[in-house]
Amino acid sequence: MAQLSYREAVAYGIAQEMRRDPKLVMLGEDIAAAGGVFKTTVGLLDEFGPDRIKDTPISEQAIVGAAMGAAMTGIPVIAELMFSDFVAVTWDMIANEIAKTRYMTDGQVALPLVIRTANGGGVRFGAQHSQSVENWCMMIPGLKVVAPSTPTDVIGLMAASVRDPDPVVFFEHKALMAMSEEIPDGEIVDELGKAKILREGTDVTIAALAAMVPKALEAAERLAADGISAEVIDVRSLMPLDTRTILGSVSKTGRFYTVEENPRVLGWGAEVVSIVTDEAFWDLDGPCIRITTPHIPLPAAASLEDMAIPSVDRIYETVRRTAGGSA
Amino acid sequence: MAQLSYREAVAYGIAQEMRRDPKLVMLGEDIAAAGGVFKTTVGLLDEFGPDRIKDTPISEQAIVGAAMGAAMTGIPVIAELMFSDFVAVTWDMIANEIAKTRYMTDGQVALPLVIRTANGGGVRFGAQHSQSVENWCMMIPGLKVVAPSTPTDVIGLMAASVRDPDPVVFFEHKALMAMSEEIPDGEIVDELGKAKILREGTDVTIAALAAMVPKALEAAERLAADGISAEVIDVRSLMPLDTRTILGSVSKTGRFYTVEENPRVLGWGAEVVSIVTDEAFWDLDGPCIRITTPHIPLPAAASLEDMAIPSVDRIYETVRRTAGGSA
Amino acid sequence: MPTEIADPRYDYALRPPRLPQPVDESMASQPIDTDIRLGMYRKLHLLRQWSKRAHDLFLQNLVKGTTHLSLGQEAVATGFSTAMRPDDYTFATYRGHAHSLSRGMDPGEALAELLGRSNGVLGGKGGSMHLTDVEKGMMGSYAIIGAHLCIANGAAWSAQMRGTDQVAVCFFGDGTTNIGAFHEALNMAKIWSLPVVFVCENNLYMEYTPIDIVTAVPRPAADRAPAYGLDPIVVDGNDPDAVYLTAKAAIDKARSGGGPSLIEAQTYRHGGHSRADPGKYRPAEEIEAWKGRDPIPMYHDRLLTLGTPEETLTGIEREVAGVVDAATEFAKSGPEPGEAELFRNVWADGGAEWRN
Amino acid sequence: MPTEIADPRYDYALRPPRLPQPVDESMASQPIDTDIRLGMYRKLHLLRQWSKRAHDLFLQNLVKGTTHLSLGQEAVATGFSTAMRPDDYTFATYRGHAHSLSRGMDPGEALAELLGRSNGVLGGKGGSMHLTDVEKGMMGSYAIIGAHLCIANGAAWSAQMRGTDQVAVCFFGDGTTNIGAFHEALNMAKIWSLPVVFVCENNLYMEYTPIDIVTAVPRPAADRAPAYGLDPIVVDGNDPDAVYLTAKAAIDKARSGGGPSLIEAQTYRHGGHSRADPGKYRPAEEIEAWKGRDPIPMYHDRLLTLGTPEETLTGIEREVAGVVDAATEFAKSGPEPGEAELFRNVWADGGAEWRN
Ligand SMILES: Cc1ncc(C[n+]2csc(CCOP(=O)(O)OP(=O)(O)O)c2C)c(N)n1
Ligand SMILES: Cc1ncc(C[n+]2csc(CCOP(=O)(O)OP(=O)(O)O)c2C)c(N)n1
Ligand SMILES: [Mg+2]
Ligand SMILES: [Mg+2]
Repeated sequence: MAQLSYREAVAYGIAQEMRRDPKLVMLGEDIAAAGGVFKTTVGLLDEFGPDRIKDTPISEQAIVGAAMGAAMTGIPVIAELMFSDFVAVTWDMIANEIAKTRYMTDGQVALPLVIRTANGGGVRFGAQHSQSVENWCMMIPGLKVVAPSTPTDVIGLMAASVRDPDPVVFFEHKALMAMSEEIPDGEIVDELGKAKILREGTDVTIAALAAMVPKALEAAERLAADGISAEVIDVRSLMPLDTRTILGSVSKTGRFYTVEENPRVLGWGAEVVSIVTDEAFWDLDGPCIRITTPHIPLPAAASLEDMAIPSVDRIYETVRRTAGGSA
Repeated sequence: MAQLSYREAVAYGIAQEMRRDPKLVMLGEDIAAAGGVFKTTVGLLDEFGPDRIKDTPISEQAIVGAAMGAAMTGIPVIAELMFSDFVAVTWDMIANEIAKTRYMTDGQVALPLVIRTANGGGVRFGAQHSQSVENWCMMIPGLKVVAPSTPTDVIGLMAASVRDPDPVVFFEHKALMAMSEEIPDGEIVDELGKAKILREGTDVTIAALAAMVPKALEAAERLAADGISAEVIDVRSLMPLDTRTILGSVSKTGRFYTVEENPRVLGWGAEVVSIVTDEAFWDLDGPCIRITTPHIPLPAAASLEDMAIPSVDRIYETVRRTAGGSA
Repeated sequence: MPTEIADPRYDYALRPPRLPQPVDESMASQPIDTDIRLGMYRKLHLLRQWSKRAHDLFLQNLVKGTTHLSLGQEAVATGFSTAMRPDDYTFATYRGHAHSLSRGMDPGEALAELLGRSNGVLGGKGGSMHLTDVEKGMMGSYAIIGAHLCIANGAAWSAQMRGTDQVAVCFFGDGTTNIGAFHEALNMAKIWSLPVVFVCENNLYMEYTPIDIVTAVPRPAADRAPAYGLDPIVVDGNDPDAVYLTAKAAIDKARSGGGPSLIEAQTYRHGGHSRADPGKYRPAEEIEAWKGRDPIPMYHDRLLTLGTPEETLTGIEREVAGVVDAATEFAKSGPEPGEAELFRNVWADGGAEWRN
Repeated sequence: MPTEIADPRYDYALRPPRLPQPVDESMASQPIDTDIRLGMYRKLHLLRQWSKRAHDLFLQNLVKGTTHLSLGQEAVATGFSTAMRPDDYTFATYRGHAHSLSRGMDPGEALAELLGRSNGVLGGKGGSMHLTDVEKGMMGSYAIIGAHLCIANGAAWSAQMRGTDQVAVCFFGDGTTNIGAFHEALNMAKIWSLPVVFVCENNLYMEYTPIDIVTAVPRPAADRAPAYGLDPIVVDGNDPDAVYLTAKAAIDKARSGGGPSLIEAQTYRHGGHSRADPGKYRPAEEIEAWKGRDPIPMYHDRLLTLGTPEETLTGIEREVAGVVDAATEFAKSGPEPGEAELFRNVWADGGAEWRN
């Protein structure tokens, strides 16, 4: 057992996979000598050398394109995009090429690649360096999407993503980098498409992702003190989506909440809520409620950012106010 | 009154605005001499000359960037992106710059610009030239999004978009180009953010967009013959979203359907359904149902594309099957 | 609206024609094996006859959607594919039929794909703009400008890592040199010394717009080469021998670790940009002059001059005609794909499930 | 994991240093008005002292988020802004403080923005990376590499259409020359002959990576200029006079219809890339050498040599110190923005409503 931060878990998870598969390579800006701007790739250059850990120019299209071309010719690749906002600069490569090529070629082309990127806010970087863009990727058929909330999940889901034969967008959350926990010994391998019930409850179901997960758990703790028993689900994988776990929980509690960092309109919760209200309609005791960042660009000032992103207080109060009847 | 095709209505609507505002300019690939690949800009070069109708290189970032820079310095601009799939190539410019700049600068920068683009399938162009990407744009705070379904709406919404001081993404649908109707004389100016009830009904509400609108209407006709009275709403504007019209209709019918061409996951209907089930929960007589393209890239073959995109049959049968009880 | 104004700023057909270079007669004396030359003659014919057939089928409304033919540009695909090793990689654009066939894609499966049939090389799912045959080294046709230059880099990088000496050859048009991905790809190829050959088929037009109107330098590719530390290389794209020799030099260089090349092949498309385009924005004199530089009759003459009997050439033409007829039959007889195909191969597990 | 290996392929600090050019002494004799020179001296100091204060406030944990200082690079902003007309346009990157102040942005409002206060120039909503002051011609600081080159084109195009003779000047780093948008912007600027001046501040590093490792040509901007039909122009970015003269020439050319320029200003940042970076990936000798080419003492000496009395310079320094102190007070005293600001100005109607 070792104590590892989320930040360290990224390099740990990558190293585990690079040791396993000598073909696996990684490329990105400032990832080698500098160890990444979030220090998530520290040590990898030393262990795996400059041919497997490659610094690139500021050329996101070339980076992701190179990952695609290598992957389709037998080299599995991890590509880093420094901030998830930069997904936009190479969106054509991701949404139009990588996501569609297997289907368009009726299976001729396999794309075993992972696009890792630092997602989310809470660090006062402003509208162009703080976005939560998991919903951008979730909406594109052909992409898998994961967003771990703990160091152990980082390692396990990294392994699952690297080993998955399909392209995966892997969201590391900037606000979780310092979070630390004991991780198990030995190889850690998780599974895509599996949500996790982190806290059992009977009154309401709260589904959260990445940095919203610890907040949901804290809110659940406070709700418990008020006699509201909240089941908290870490969604973890937006694509594939573990609807079974979510629907199962809702059929038990009858009340469903999402906690989303992405801006409100067409956040990942919109899909989940649509599925829940379609398929668990008769189990619901009231409307599903999405607790999200408002539909605005993210502001830089600390006071504003803290108001924008769902807080423990907001989660607690929203559930308290609306689930009162069922408590 | 003149008979005008959807295709012709685009040029007609642009010309109306260019006559009104001598500052308004347009740029894009092959829009001038060639009149656009969809012939939606025919005649504009002749009337307004090469300084106002500008052919560009294949440089979508430069095109949209130039539109932004001109708009922020007092020149309203219409930028054409030939196919809406190419939105991806300049997504950074649209999602990260244009959408956020007014907010980030606390209102210092105004961006009166319209990005026009040919959206949607039904023309056997395959996965990279047939996408419905209205949901991509709808999810970005700071963008307005419209998608007209008739020639008259094309003209009126074009005027509204050009006159709007905020950036608007204007989706012209490829499959509707040949559709033709009588248009009223004189200036045609519509309003953003207004849905239209195209057919009144009492049993179910069907919300549709762009090329799905005529299909929804035809399905409603067939449902009527079966005794199911369907109210058909043309959503027209995804942002701002006319939730009042939709909620009003659902509170009357108790049954809600969307007909969407975008792939299923996080299609625009996910947002609308989430709102409806939240705010009209107690009015609903059953789950909301989204009739969408499956969550796959769009295939090229005619037989496959026809299966993928919602058809009149599919709409009719889905509503028939699920709304039976309330008929 | 006012009638058209005859102004070359408006009406590109009124601009001065851009005429082809004369044939470089010295090419005839280049030491190229007769077998190779006859192979190239056959390829030229295959690409030409197949494309004409595709056009016929379009006119018969059997090809839906869009098609982008390479009529007139066949010498580029012919010369390059002949210089490539079977395990080398080709990356092409939507105008990728010639490149696909030249790498050995089955003409019937290619045609069936255009017809949207399930016996198409992509089961009908990709269509005309996406022909791909990984087994033949045809790594795809890409329909959005720019991306595939970056992807070709990746294949070259992979070959470098795997130590296979494979080379990636990436074809694109003159208009493509103005997109951002071109710049990123060329820079990365050079700094990583990738075994990739970038081939700009300069046919003077990006769709309906003359390339010089939208490009800051006269030679869209060659004049950019130094910006990536590369030599400017221009070749007569209508001369199979010239293309073959230039291709061979660049591919050999890449294979032996010498890094990337950027080649501008000057050529012309006989028809319009895509199916419905009559190509009227081009000066008539220009079209005529370039049709006069058609690579096929030129090469026919060269082969005769070099001593190939006429009947050998006629034999090749007839054989190809048979292949194209058979391909047509194969394509027309294919069934339309159905629901099984629709949900096939979104994911590696063969299906389209995205939830449990 | 193994300990670090001392290999210059890995550890960039072990590479040979890239040293600055010696000062071009002939600049002292260039006919530049003393007023202009003194104005530049004041600007240098303002940018320097203000930035140092921003750094102090960061160390005091009052500046949250990130900041990118221009310490060492002040001569570029100084020379250009001095050559610009008040109604000309500036476009800058996240490293935009110097450019903002040099165009006349209020130092207090700029600092308040870094502190996330509602008296910030953007009400606290933009932050350090987005300083903008449209009234002063400071058209924005852009935090994602590349886009603003295209946007600057648009402003130049607009000036061309409006016939105002305004010029847009667009600043960016060496690393930015490798992104696609750079290529698209330069090409479009040239073909439309836009009144725009592109200024690459080549400080030898893109974040933590030496520029030459990731760039196919030695001079990232200058060696690309011919690819856009432009002349390669290189200027000593640490000499305010040299920058001013080069800027003036390019701006005059643009203003008089001569089209765009691309200028590479060679400079160096004294500190790290952004707030937390100690800049250790650079050879110590290199840092020392460039600190020895600090534009401020050099310019101080030049002004003395040219006859400005020491006390004039000291007076300027003191006056600027007062400005920076006042700015600090102003910034610190600003309230934190609240809910009203949060929902303000998403749309032109002043609000954030997206539904009825
Ligand atoms: C990013 C992008 N923009 C625009 C298009 C539309 N388009 C298709 S082909 C073409 C012209 C390409 O010209 P060129 O590169 O010269 O190739 P050619 O067609 O002449 O072979 C354009 C603009 C596209 N496919 N992708
Ligand atoms: C598209 C994009 N990729 C990566 C980054 C992250 N990033 C910010 S600054 C920077 C380095 C820029 O280097 P340069 O252009 O030389 O400017 P400098 O910081 O030296 O002024 C990088 C990679 C970004 N902001 N945008
Ligand atoms: Mg061309
Ligand atoms: Mg730099």
